[in-house]
Amino acid sequence: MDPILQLVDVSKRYGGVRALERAQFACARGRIHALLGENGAGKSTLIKMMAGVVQPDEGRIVLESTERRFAHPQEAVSAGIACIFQELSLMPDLSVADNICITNPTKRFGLIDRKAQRRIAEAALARAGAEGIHPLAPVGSLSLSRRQMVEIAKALAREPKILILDEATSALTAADVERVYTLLKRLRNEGLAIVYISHRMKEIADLADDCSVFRNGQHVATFAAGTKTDAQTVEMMIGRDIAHAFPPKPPPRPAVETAAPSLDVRGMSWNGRLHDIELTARPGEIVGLGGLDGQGQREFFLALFGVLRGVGGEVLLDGKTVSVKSPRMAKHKDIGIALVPEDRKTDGLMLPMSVRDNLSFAALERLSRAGVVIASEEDRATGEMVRKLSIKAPELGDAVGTLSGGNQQKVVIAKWLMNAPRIILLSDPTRGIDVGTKQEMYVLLRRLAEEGAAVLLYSTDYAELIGCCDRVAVFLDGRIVRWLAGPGLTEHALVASALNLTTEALH
Amino acid sequence: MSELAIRLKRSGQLPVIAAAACTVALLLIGSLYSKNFLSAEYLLLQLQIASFLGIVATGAMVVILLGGIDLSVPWIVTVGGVMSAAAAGWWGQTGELIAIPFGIACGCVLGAINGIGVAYLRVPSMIFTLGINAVAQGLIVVQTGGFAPQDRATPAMHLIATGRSLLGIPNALLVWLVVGAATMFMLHRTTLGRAIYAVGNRERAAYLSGINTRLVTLLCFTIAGACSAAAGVLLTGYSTKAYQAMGDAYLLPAIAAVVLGGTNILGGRGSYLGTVVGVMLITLLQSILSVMQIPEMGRQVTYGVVIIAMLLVYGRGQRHSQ
Amino acid sequence: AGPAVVSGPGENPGCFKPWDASTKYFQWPAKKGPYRLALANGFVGNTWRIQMIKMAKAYAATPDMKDNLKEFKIVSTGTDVAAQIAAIDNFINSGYDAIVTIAVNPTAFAPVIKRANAAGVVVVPFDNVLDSTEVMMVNEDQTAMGTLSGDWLVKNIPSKSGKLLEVRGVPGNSVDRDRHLGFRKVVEGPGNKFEVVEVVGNWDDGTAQKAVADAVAVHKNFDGMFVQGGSTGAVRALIDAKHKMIPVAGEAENGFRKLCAERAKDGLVCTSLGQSPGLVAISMKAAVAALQGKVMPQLISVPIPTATHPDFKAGENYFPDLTDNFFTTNDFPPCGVNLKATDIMSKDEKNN
Amino acid sequence: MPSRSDWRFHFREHFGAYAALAMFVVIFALYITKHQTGWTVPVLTTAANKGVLLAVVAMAQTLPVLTSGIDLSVGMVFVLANCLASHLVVGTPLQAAMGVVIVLGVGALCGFVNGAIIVVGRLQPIITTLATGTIYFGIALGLRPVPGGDVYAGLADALTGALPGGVPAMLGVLLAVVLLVWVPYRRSAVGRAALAIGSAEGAAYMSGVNIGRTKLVTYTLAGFLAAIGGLLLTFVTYSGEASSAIGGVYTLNSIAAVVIGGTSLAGGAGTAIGSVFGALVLRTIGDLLFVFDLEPLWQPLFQGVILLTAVSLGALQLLKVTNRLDLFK
Ligand SMILES: Nc1ncnc2c1ncn2[C@@H]1O[C@H](COP(=O)(O)OP(=O)(O)OP(=O)(O)O)[C@@H](O)[C@H]1O
Ligand SMILES: Nc1ncnc2c1ncn2[C@@H]1O[C@H](COP(=O)(O)OP(=O)(O)OP(=O)(O)O)[C@@H](O)[C@H]1O
Ligand SMILES: [Mg+2]
Ligand SMILES: [Mg+2]
Repeated sequence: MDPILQLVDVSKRYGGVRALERAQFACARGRIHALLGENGAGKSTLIKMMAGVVQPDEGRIVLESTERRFAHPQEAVSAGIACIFQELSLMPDLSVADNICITNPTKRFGLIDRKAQRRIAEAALARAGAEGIHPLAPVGSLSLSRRQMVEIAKALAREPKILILDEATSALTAADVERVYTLLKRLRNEGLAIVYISHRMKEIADLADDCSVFRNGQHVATFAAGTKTDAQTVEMMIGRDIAHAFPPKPPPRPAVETAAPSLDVRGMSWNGRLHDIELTARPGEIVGLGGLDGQGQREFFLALFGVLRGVGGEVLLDGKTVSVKSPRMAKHKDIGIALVPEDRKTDGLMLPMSVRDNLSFAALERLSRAGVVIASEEDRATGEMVRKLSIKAPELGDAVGTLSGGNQQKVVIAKWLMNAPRIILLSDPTRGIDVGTKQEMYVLLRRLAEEGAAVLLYSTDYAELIGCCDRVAVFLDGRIVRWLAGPGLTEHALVASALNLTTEALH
Repeated sequence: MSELAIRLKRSGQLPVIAAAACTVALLLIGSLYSKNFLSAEYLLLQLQIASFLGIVATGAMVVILLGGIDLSVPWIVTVGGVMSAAAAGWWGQTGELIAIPFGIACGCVLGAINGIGVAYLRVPSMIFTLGINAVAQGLIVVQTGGFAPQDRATPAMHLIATGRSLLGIPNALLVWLVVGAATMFMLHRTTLGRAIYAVGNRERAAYLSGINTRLVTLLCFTIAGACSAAAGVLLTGYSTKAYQAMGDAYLLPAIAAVVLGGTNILGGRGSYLGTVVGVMLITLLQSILSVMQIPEMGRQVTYGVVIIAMLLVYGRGQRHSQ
Repeated sequence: AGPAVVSGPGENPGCFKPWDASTKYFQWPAKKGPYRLALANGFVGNTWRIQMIKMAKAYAATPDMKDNLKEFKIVSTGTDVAAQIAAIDNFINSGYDAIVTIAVNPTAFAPVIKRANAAGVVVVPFDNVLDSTEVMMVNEDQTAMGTLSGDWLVKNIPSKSGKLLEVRGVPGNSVDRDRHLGFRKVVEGPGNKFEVVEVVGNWDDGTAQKAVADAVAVHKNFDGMFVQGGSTGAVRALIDAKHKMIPVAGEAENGFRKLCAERAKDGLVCTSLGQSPGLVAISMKAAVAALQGKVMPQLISVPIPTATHPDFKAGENYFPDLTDNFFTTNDFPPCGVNLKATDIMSKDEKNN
Repeated sequence: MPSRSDWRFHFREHFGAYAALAMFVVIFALYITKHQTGWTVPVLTTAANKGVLLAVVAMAQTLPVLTSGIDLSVGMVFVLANCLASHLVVGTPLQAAMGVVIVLGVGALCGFVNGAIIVVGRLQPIITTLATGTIYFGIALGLRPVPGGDVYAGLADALTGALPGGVPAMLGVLLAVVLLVWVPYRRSAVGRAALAIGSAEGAAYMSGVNIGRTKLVTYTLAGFLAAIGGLLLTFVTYSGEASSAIGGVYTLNSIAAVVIGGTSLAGGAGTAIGSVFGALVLRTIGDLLFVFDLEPLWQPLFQGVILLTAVSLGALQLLKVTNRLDLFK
């Protein structure tokens, strides 16, 4: 089995940061090769090299036994390498067809041949199993999950020999994940070499033929899938052993059951997207929001947080009706709601600003007098948060954009904890976060609950809902279709209710 | 050497140092033409004149930090000048007392309308402020044409703009110092300052952090209006009279000064110190080119070339592969 | 069509004075009044223009004019030359009888004049006049203004040597060029050994003031100054810099004349001459005369209203109570244009 | 065979342009009905001569804006081309034709320099073009220290007159520019790449779009179009003038036209056709002064208020927003 693509002793530095250090990688036709490693291990950097987005400082890239240099993504594409990047590479204002054909435009008389382009786009969408997407729809109007399908179609339209997916399934709905699985397996059988990055161990187990583990920019090991246990793999990745993925749930306490709900939502509806939602959360509870992606969970959070206009129904906090009109009101100490948005890069953080500024930003009212920030107070409070959440940042004055994804995520959460919220809404907070960090996050959530907050957790990861939440509300089409709790909270039940299968169908 | 360059770049002070170096170089070149370019008198005069631009640039910077741009500077400057002088004419003794605050207040109002248009109507600032500029011009034409207000500066305005009280330091410079210090404090020490940078970086994230971003935007444009009008008041004092189009010469130099000072034209990043140095550089450049009698053509070309050359030194964006 | 070229003398030569001996004369076919007259102005954002527009309105309301006018319309199009051309075309298309105008760009009007002539419309440019002998125009002699200023300065600097400061107008403008050339011709003439330092004042008080302040700070001493516009600011700069008072040849702004009168005792001697907004009235009058079929000079020279030290008289050639930005000369008795300064720029709302 | 939903997407994409067209039709109808002579060839020709100049410059401005850039030098390139044309587009027909080619070439060169500084120097377009604009103006001033010059009259008369049938020739020129420059650009890979850059530059790079080349072509074409505008100005005025005021007015109005034409300054979506109508709207607003009897000193205020209203009309769409995050796009 000869490798089709080989990276030999490649290194890459960003300023003083060592992203990759004499790393090795090779993949072969007809196999799915998983790349594993914690956040910042260098996986994305490695594939960016393959895709011509970054150039190695040293080392060689060998494609089909010839040494190559890709100075520009275009060159990699023409060499048959198609890549789906972690940060999607779609143009939201352009149509789906334009996006799919942007790299290799079909031309007639020097101009774009729209008919041919549309044919290609439709074919690619069909191949990716996303026939439902209209080729003229602007990508920006699609849901995240649909967009990722477009991204996959876009890669397929280039007829690649090597297909690289960097956390390409992180935002897919369960149904789409299934389609992608089928697709990838078919492509493998057609002889493509596939490189696959995911932080979900289950996906790796389902798909991969080979695995390569990276740590701190270095290649640790490559082995055939199934030859190592999960525990062994994780240990290779993070250099330590994770005994329990999830912290233990407290036994159902009668006190908690009877405690007045701190949050009580009655008949919430909005704009035809949310219908008659009834939900309560008590202090000390972690309530999960399940269901397929895009069933109104985000809108529900936004409605609670005062972002949406024209929300119907009633919200009670500690028994009192409140009407939250803006995030500013939501964070006010009489209300005390915090929202950790799902897209930390655009919604959660000001990337070029310092870690300190980001941390204290939501709580500045508490750290200032008459509008003047009290520097000592700010230093104390941010320092405390950094310690409490063990945020790894070299300097608090550094731009938060230079932190790894996991640490950025912690900053988003920490910035809200500084406000001592009573109700914490988390929208898919562990997306793209490695197992080690995830576990820290779960412990943190549980601790927050124990300290008296009501936590609402929306997640696309069933294991997380099951492992973390006391109760789960399953959303479908803007409604809560089922509550699951205790022993009834199983993956099977989650999937079934997410697809609204009847109870009979479960058996 | 390169170690030093990297440290400079990281500290964010490179623009300040480069612009300062360029300023000194300009003075040295000027001194080849006439020794008097290095005289205290000339330099103090430049500082006095720079104060007018400096105050306009302060407002421009606040708006640019926010990710906007204020093109209504020319006629808000005029409004500030004309209305402050007019107040003195309308209300006699009382008018003289409130002339300055009244002129600035008029600028605030127009600035606030800018803010409403940008923040609440969400019209791009480049366009809305252009419209306000046209409206301000229309108002002034109606006002001077129809009501012939007084346009003489009050003695207080004259004193502030041209007097030299403390150790021969021009009063105008003192005014700029105060405005500058207040701005620096506002930007770096207050919640409003934080919010300005945050909105400039990513308004969406700032909003979701519970900031009333529209109010912040409104405030910034109001501050900018106030700065422009205050500069108009000073200019009125300097010329001892207010007149139409007195602000025309301030829009582009103010933007250039802010950008030369290292503020990102797209918002979110920049230090006030940079703006100060940028203002000095622009003022000196204009003055030296003028006194050296470079023909207009040469002055325009030099002006453009210096801006581009300076920015190539430190204002370059990142490569795509970064 | 267009006017017939005839021989002089023309109508009312006291008012419509031909530019020089070679000026030709025009005659349009007489039309019966009253007429539809339009003023196509460009920019409005300065006091001169506002004063001009108010004068035009006031003059149109005088008994003299009122009976001759069926309609008088004023449109200001801003600094865009194409917009102004379109405005004039529009007036032509709508059948106006005569159009007076200040050209944004004086060289740009050849095609419009062609269309006006074809339609039998009288177009009268004034102030910023065209480089053309095919159209009737009204102006003061810009080159002569430069020459007069130069002559006066030379006369007032006995040594005929030293440093002169010349504050120029808006670069790229023909008025700036003409005044500059007229001035230089004199001061660089034989017998004079002046060093001329030139700065750009843009006809703007603030810009001129800054430029002069800079020039004084660097050159220290000047022996005379010629300012095209923004003279008030230029003199302010001298005063602020505590420069010794010198002969200054400046424009006709009220503020400048106030300073001249006030500081004469300190040695500030001035001559003040300039372009009057009252030109508009003469142009309107000329347009009406032309429509009536009178013989008109092609280029009408309006005398340059001058006031020179020691003849500054309050209430006569300057007005302490009026704004500094006011342009002092408005009345032209030989033409029967007798609008009083105080009437035009007073606070009286009837005027607006 | 386009289905109904295809039309829906098409309409959504070009909504801004249609809105500008509607606004233009309304204002122009108002103008014509109030006009003393109304819908006649001279009136239309006058309007076209004035409107097309700005329309072409607005098209020039649209291209960089689509890439989420901006070109503050369009007005100055316009003036430079005007000054150059007043020197070169004279003499025999052949010489004049050569002159036209050179003028357009210089315009394209100015645009290319802008693009090169932006791409190679990695500077922000807004400040780059602000600076190069003053340089181009300086050169224009060198070419025409005072207004003057001439132009080949045959061509000028033909282009500023009316075609047989009464259609203003300038509209023909505009149509030609749209068909020969804009349409091919928009349909080419480069044009789409420009939109991709405006939509998400990083994503476009990752998708293998050649960013540098696209921007170079775009800015060059912007310079080229601005030079066409300057050339047309020369045909309207028969002369050249280096006026910074005119440069400034055209630059700012071109941006306003782009916005009224429905192109977002954030880039990524929009069309030059919308900008053309935006420009015509702006010009007709100016013409309203002519048909309404306004106090002369109130005219600037009137124009300012109408401009402000026109650019604020887009705010009506905000009423539909139910998710406040949509405000922050
Ligand atoms: N643009 C950049 N600038 C500076 N350093 C970078 C940049 N991108 C990556 N790095 C560095 O490269 C290292 C590897 O990053 P990379 O993105 O490859 O990690 P990863 O393995 O993909 O992590 P994740 O699982 O979170 O995606 C990081 O530790 C970081 O220090
Ligand atoms: N501009 C930068 N300068 C310096 N270091 C950076 C920069 N950008 C990223 N890094 C480094 O890259 C590492 C990971 O960055 P990266 O952006 O790949 O995050 P990530 O872990 O991949 O998160 P995610 O999976 O959510 O994308 C961090 O350790 C950080 O130090
Ligand atoms: Mg990664
Ligand atoms: Mg990464």
